[in-house]
Amino acid sequence: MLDAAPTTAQSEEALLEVNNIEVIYNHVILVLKGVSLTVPKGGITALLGGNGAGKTTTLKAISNLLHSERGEVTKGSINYKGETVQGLDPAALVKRGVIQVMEGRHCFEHLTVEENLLTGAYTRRDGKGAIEADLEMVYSYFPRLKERRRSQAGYTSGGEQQMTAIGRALMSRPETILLDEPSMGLAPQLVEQIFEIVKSVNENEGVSFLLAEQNTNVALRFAHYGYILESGRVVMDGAAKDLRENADVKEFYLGMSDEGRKSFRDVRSYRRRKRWLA
Amino acid sequence: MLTEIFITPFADMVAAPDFLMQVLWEGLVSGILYALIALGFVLIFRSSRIFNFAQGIMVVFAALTLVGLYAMGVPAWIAVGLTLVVMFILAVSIERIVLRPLVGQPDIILFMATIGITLFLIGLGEIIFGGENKVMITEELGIPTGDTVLEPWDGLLILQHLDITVVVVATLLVAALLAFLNYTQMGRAIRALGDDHQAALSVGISLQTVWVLVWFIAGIIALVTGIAWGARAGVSFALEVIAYKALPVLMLGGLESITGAIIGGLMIGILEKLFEIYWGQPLLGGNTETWFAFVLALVVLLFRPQGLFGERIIERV
Amino acid sequence: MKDTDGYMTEDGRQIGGVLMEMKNITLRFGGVVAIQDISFDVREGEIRAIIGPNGAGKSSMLNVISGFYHPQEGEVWYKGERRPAMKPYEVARLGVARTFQNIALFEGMSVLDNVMTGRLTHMHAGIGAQALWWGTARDEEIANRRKVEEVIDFLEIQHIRKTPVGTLPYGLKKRVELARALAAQPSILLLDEPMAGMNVEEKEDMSRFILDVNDEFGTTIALIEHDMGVVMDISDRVVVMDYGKKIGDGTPEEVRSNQDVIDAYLGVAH
Amino acid sequence: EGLFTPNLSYRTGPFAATGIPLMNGQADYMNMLNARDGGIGGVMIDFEECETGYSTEKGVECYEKTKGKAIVTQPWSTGITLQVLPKTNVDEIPILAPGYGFSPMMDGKTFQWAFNTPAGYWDAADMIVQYLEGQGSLDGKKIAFLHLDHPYGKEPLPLLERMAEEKGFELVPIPVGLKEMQNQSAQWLQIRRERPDYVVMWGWGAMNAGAITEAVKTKFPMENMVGVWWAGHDADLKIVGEDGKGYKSISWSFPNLDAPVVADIKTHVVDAGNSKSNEEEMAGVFYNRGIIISAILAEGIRMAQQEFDTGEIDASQLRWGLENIDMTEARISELGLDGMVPPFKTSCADHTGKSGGWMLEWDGEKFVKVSDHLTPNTEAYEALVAEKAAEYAEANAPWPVNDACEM
Amino acid sequence: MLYRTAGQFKTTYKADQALFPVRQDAVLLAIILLFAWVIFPLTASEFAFQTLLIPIMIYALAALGLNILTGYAGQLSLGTAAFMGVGAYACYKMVTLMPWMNPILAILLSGIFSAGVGVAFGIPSLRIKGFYLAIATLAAQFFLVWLFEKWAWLYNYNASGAIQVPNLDIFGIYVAGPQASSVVQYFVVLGIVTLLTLLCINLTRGNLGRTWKATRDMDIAAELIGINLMKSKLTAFAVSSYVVGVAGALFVFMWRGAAEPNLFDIPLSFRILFIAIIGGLGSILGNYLGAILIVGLPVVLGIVPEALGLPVSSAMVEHLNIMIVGGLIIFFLIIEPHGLARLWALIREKLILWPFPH
Ligand SMILES: Nc1ncnc2c1ncn2[C@@H]1O[C@H](COP(=O)(O)OP(=O)(O)OP(=O)(O)O)[C@@H](O)[C@H]1O
Ligand SMILES: Nc1ncnc2c1ncn2[C@@H]1O[C@H](COP(=O)(O)OP(=O)(O)OP(=O)(O)O)[C@@H](O)[C@H]1O
Ligand SMILES: [Mg+2]
Ligand SMILES: [Mg+2]
Repeated sequence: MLDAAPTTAQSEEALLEVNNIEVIYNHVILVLKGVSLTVPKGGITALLGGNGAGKTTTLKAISNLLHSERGEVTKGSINYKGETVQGLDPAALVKRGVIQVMEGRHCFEHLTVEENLLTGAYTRRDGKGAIEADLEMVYSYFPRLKERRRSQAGYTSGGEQQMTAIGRALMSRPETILLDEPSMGLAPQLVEQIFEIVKSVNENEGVSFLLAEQNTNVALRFAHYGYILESGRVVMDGAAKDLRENADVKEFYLGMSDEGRKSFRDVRSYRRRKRWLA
Repeated sequence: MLTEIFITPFADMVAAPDFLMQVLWEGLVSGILYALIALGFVLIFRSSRIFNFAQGIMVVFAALTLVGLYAMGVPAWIAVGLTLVVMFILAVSIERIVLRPLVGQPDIILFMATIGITLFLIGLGEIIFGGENKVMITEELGIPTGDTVLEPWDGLLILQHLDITVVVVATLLVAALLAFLNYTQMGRAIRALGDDHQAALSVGISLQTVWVLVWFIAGIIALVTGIAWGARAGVSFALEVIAYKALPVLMLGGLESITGAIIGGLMIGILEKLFEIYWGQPLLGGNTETWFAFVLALVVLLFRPQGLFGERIIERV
Repeated sequence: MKDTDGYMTEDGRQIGGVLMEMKNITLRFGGVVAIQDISFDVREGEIRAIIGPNGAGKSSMLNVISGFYHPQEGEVWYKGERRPAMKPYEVARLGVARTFQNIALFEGMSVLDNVMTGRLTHMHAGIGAQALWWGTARDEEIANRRKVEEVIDFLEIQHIRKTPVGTLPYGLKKRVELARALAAQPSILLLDEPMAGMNVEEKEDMSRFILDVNDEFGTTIALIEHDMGVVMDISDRVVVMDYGKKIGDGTPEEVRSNQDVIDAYLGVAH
Repeated sequence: EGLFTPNLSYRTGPFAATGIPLMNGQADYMNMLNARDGGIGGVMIDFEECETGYSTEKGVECYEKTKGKAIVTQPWSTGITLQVLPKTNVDEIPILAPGYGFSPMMDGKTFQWAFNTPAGYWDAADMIVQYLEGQGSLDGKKIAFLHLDHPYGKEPLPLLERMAEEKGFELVPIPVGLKEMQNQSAQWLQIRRERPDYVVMWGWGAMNAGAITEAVKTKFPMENMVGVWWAGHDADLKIVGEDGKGYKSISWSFPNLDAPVVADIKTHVVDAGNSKSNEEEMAGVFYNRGIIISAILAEGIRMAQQEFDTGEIDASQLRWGLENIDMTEARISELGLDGMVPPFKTSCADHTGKSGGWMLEWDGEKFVKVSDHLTPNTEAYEALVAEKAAEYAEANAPWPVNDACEM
Repeated sequence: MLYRTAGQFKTTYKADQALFPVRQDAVLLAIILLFAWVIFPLTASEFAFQTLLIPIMIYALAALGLNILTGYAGQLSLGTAAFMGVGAYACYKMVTLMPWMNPILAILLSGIFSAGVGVAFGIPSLRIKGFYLAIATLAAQFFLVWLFEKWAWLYNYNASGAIQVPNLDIFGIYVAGPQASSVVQYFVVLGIVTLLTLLCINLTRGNLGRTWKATRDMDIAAELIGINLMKSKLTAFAVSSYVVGVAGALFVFMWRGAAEPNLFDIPLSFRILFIAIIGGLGSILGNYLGAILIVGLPVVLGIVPEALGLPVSSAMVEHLNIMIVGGLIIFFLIIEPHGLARLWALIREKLILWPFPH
């Protein structure tokens, strides 16, 4: 494994700790086989890996959303600020400052964009004024949402829905956001834009992020630290810039060989083995 | 034949306007009562996409509890309070025992579960309260009885005070519900939950709290409905069949619309009564009320598959 | 490029004449104009990409092609004839197959059954024969099963043949969807973001399949994709849409250097 | 061991309200006999209930379940009666359906195994019309026939139609669907529009309370409303109380709280804590009718025991017993049933017994007798009975009839 | 070891498509058929025929019909009982108008009438979906029951408004009506039910079955890959109503002996829906398991207190019965929302692996 050298923006303090968890769906399907990771305060931590590696499952295990999918954590522990948060209901976790933005956007279709944002403030008890102010803050990050505030979310485009979902999470004034595949299905420009916003929210508001991504390229550009997940196990972790330089990561996750980027036309063999699994 | 269908009924209406007024009024009142049952459905459907078949039996159960408590010597208004407590316990138990383990299952499974609840409550209710027809404690609750007789066009129009009360109460209830759903944080949460409960969970909306609340409100509506129906026809399990009438109301109005429930209720109440009196009885041997509402709703759905006020089905690939 | 008999690609494939042509298509939803007066063509044997920002109307265009949306204005020409207004299933029977942006598999069925549904348009046994499992029904079932197995082999999903698709991971689902479309032996294959949500390795696999389909069966392909790497590498010609309008059309190189496209979509030159 | 006389009761469902007092009366009487006399002829009665909820399907199930040992079946709904009628003919078990069932059952020759003792629906219809005629000629009058839309409600229609023709009144049948029982506003609007002189009601279960409350609401003159005996339940009228004054119901039974049998039930059953009834219910018409029904069955058993000289009679012996009941005034008072039922006598040809009945009226608190003993004019519809019975036998061919029985 | 599949390789697609690819399943089926055709008829009592064997099969058949529509084609219907009614009344009219007709033929033909009515009421399903459609099927439910009540021609103008099954014979053996013996009726029911089940199995595993399932799982996608939704839904309505209609005719002619209109009212529809759902939507076997549970349970519950000598009144038994059925429905939905058939499949899977873990 590579050295986990902390980068500048991170402090030492671990906000969220996942220790060796195992997740089983439907009492039979073992999906996570011992995953451990740490999200430091004020950092952007990326969780990378292929399809079905278990990224979403890890995030849901943290936010306790597994239950409604007939999944459960059978081993290991999850601590937030030193306290165990396993078995809390998702609402309690939101109150403690951890909120998840789910994969595939999941907006409330029949609510307007603004109503969607307001539901994010559901657990807050600090008064209308503060909520209004945060609404304005979200609009300042996502000016496009302000234009579409009265439209039903079901009819907005994919990018707008993604912005709504992130904005909604911000409305809860979180300390930590678990962000699942923000780039999926978005145009390159928008991906860039969304990551920029993540970065500035991280810097300006001090929100920590745990980011599950397929798009390794962008993720590693914006994250401070990364974990790579393969079929339910962490196979590699390290500072983002180290991972970017790692040969295996380059080949399998960034699509680059020694001669630079390969063309998709030239890939001839599909069945390759990853070196670390051999 | 054609004249009997297209001319005679209208001629009859014009010939006896007071009778027509009476028919319309009766239709209006039953429509409101249907709408009250439908309201309970709508609320639960909105918050969970559960098609709560048990709403009908909840009406009976609430009314029986009220009357049963009174019969045990509890003063009327305290009995109302205690009935509300019972409805709350019912809501909590349903959430805890039935809904929570079934969260995330397909709609039809939850629908089935509510039929299970219905059977359970029928059995339980009969064991506790027995099957006899009981008298609603109308006067004890201070609900006006008696009637006002008007004589428009030298005819006769009888307005039951009870019915007037029902109309007023139902209107207030609907207004309150609309305000609650559209302008409060909790109302928004209820609507959000209906759209996507995973996402609702993720923003910290507690399914348990909202569901208990919603089923409890549905229980309150059931009690109001039970008092209203009970005062008209006595309280017994036979009331349960009336709950079927709420279904076409829902279809016509749209499953998730409060406005739809009330307007659908009124339309169905009035139209089915008009049809029965002026067409059904003279031409079809009567009793068309069993199906007219369903067929009417079906025809409307052919043109608007989500009902008059239902949410448009967002179909995209 | 504008000749009627096709052209030769860089890697030496011969592209044929026009297979499908969209003429001045306009599509509105209430006040929203999803597609505004767009025309383009797809040639036989070609891999044609459609790109553009989110909400540009790309999926809507695919839906117009497959008959799910009916444009208010414009014509669709297919195999040299103007296509009359049709139901989507009739379009499918003309040899148009597709995959979907949000996977649309039949979750309650096995992989094999899902792919077999792709053969529906090739099966004709009557209900009586099917009920008795006799004669044509039985022969047909076996003949089509053979075809389906070829596709399954080709896409390397033999091992999950009998698995219910609901439990498959995302990447495999995408492949099963492709298998279902291929089983129909379409003359044109429409792919809506086939590589969304995949990592590089999986994208490489998928690219390979697309190129092989095109190569081995000569299937014409129209695809929507946000990954510029993929688009630039595997497509022959690219249409660029932006909020319902067409802002570019040409070879990847032409599109890449088009300033409008850079402004509206790419952000930076790739 | 004992005499197994199961009862297909219904204490649940929409008809429970009217069923319960009847079932209680029946059960209490049999319990009284067991306690007081040690059963009948020294053999204990096994009076088991099988719950049907008035559902025909459940009824058939109960019949099948009990028919092995039972010496009689008491189906307790017209629907169930119709269903088991052909089966009993094969299984050879008598049906006892006092005051209900299929009207042509009175023809004992065709329906060897079925008894609607002591009076059938057509008797009821005939007596009601007789009574109304007593109030003035029916010629040119209009009678609304408000009935349950169910085999039970339709039973008297053929006879009423015939009488309408003969007597010159107009009959307006108004059906009430099972689902409208509690919501009869359309029916009562129709009544208001038709302005009938009388409303004859053939209601049951929740329909009765619904009709009576609607009648009060629409201000229909109560004294012009007459119900069949199943539409004369005290609890239904208590809902409207004073407002129901004048409502009438024909009946072949009447509560006599001073009758010795009532005292015996009190000592042997109620005081022993074996009754499910309560004081209010026990004063009502239905509870007391339950007593009579059991008394009729007991009498049939007694007749059979005497004839065949055995305590443990079987089903076909009981049939003989039921065909040879002779309830004279003397016998009635011997049984302690004074004033509770008119005298009647069955025979192999006459399975009804022509008890006739009394017209009862609600005085605001209870039912009182307002007529002398009325007797049905059976000759008038004997032909109709024969016709319908023959029709039934033909439709169910082969249908064995009792040739030994002379009319 | 019981379910050892190792060594059973399929070398042709034909063999792979055989009805029972696993040999043990075929053996199990043979045992069941042996019981159904030989052992039960020899040993069952009259009570067992009338309250268990015959109704279980008829209910299972009705549930099978509903399952085709709801479980396979995804169209929720709450009007099953009314279509049973159509079958029953059609059969009644046929045998009374044409008394020479073979009663078994009449029963099989009566399904055609309900199929026709089913298609007519299925037409709205092209536009109406989900619960809206479910409520729309109630229109059929209530309208048809009303019609059975009002259209006197249907019940040959009987005063009571009920239909009564006449004595019907084939070659001198009574198969319907009061004179028919239970064993004969049992064999008729068994024969028809076996036949229709076999046909339905074939339909659901073939092309039509896939069309239905595709329509159920995602109708938009189904249409886009070339499925004519109208045809798919209407054939489902037709086949389903046919089976349900035959079940209705059997219900009245082979079991009940008589019927009044409200027999076909909504409680019966729900009963059949329970069977289909508790048994397992989209499963053929499930209908039988569901019917055994829903029909058998009340019978057992009715016997238990008596057998134990508990002093429970019959009304109390009935109340408890309703409560328990309601509770069990919820219980089964919670432990296995996909029904008893899935539960059996899980057990079977475990048996295949047994005695090895995983
Ligand atoms: N509800 C569920 N029931 C059963 N299996 C599931 C369920 N959800 C996910 N899985 C399985 O768990 C594995 C991990 O899934 P997960 O969604 O966590 O992967 P992921 O890394 O997020 O992949 P992707 O990039 O495709 O989103 C997959 O094989 C998937 O099939
Ligand atoms: N059925 C519909 N009803 C109303 N509006 C629609 C409908 N389908 C699409 N739209 C609107 O049309 C526009 C184009 O949508 P479309 O799905 O074609 O975009 P796209 O280019 O595929 O975007 P993406 O890359 O996010 O998939 C959007 O504004 C969308 O909201
Ligand atoms: Mg994921
Ligand atoms: Mg798209």
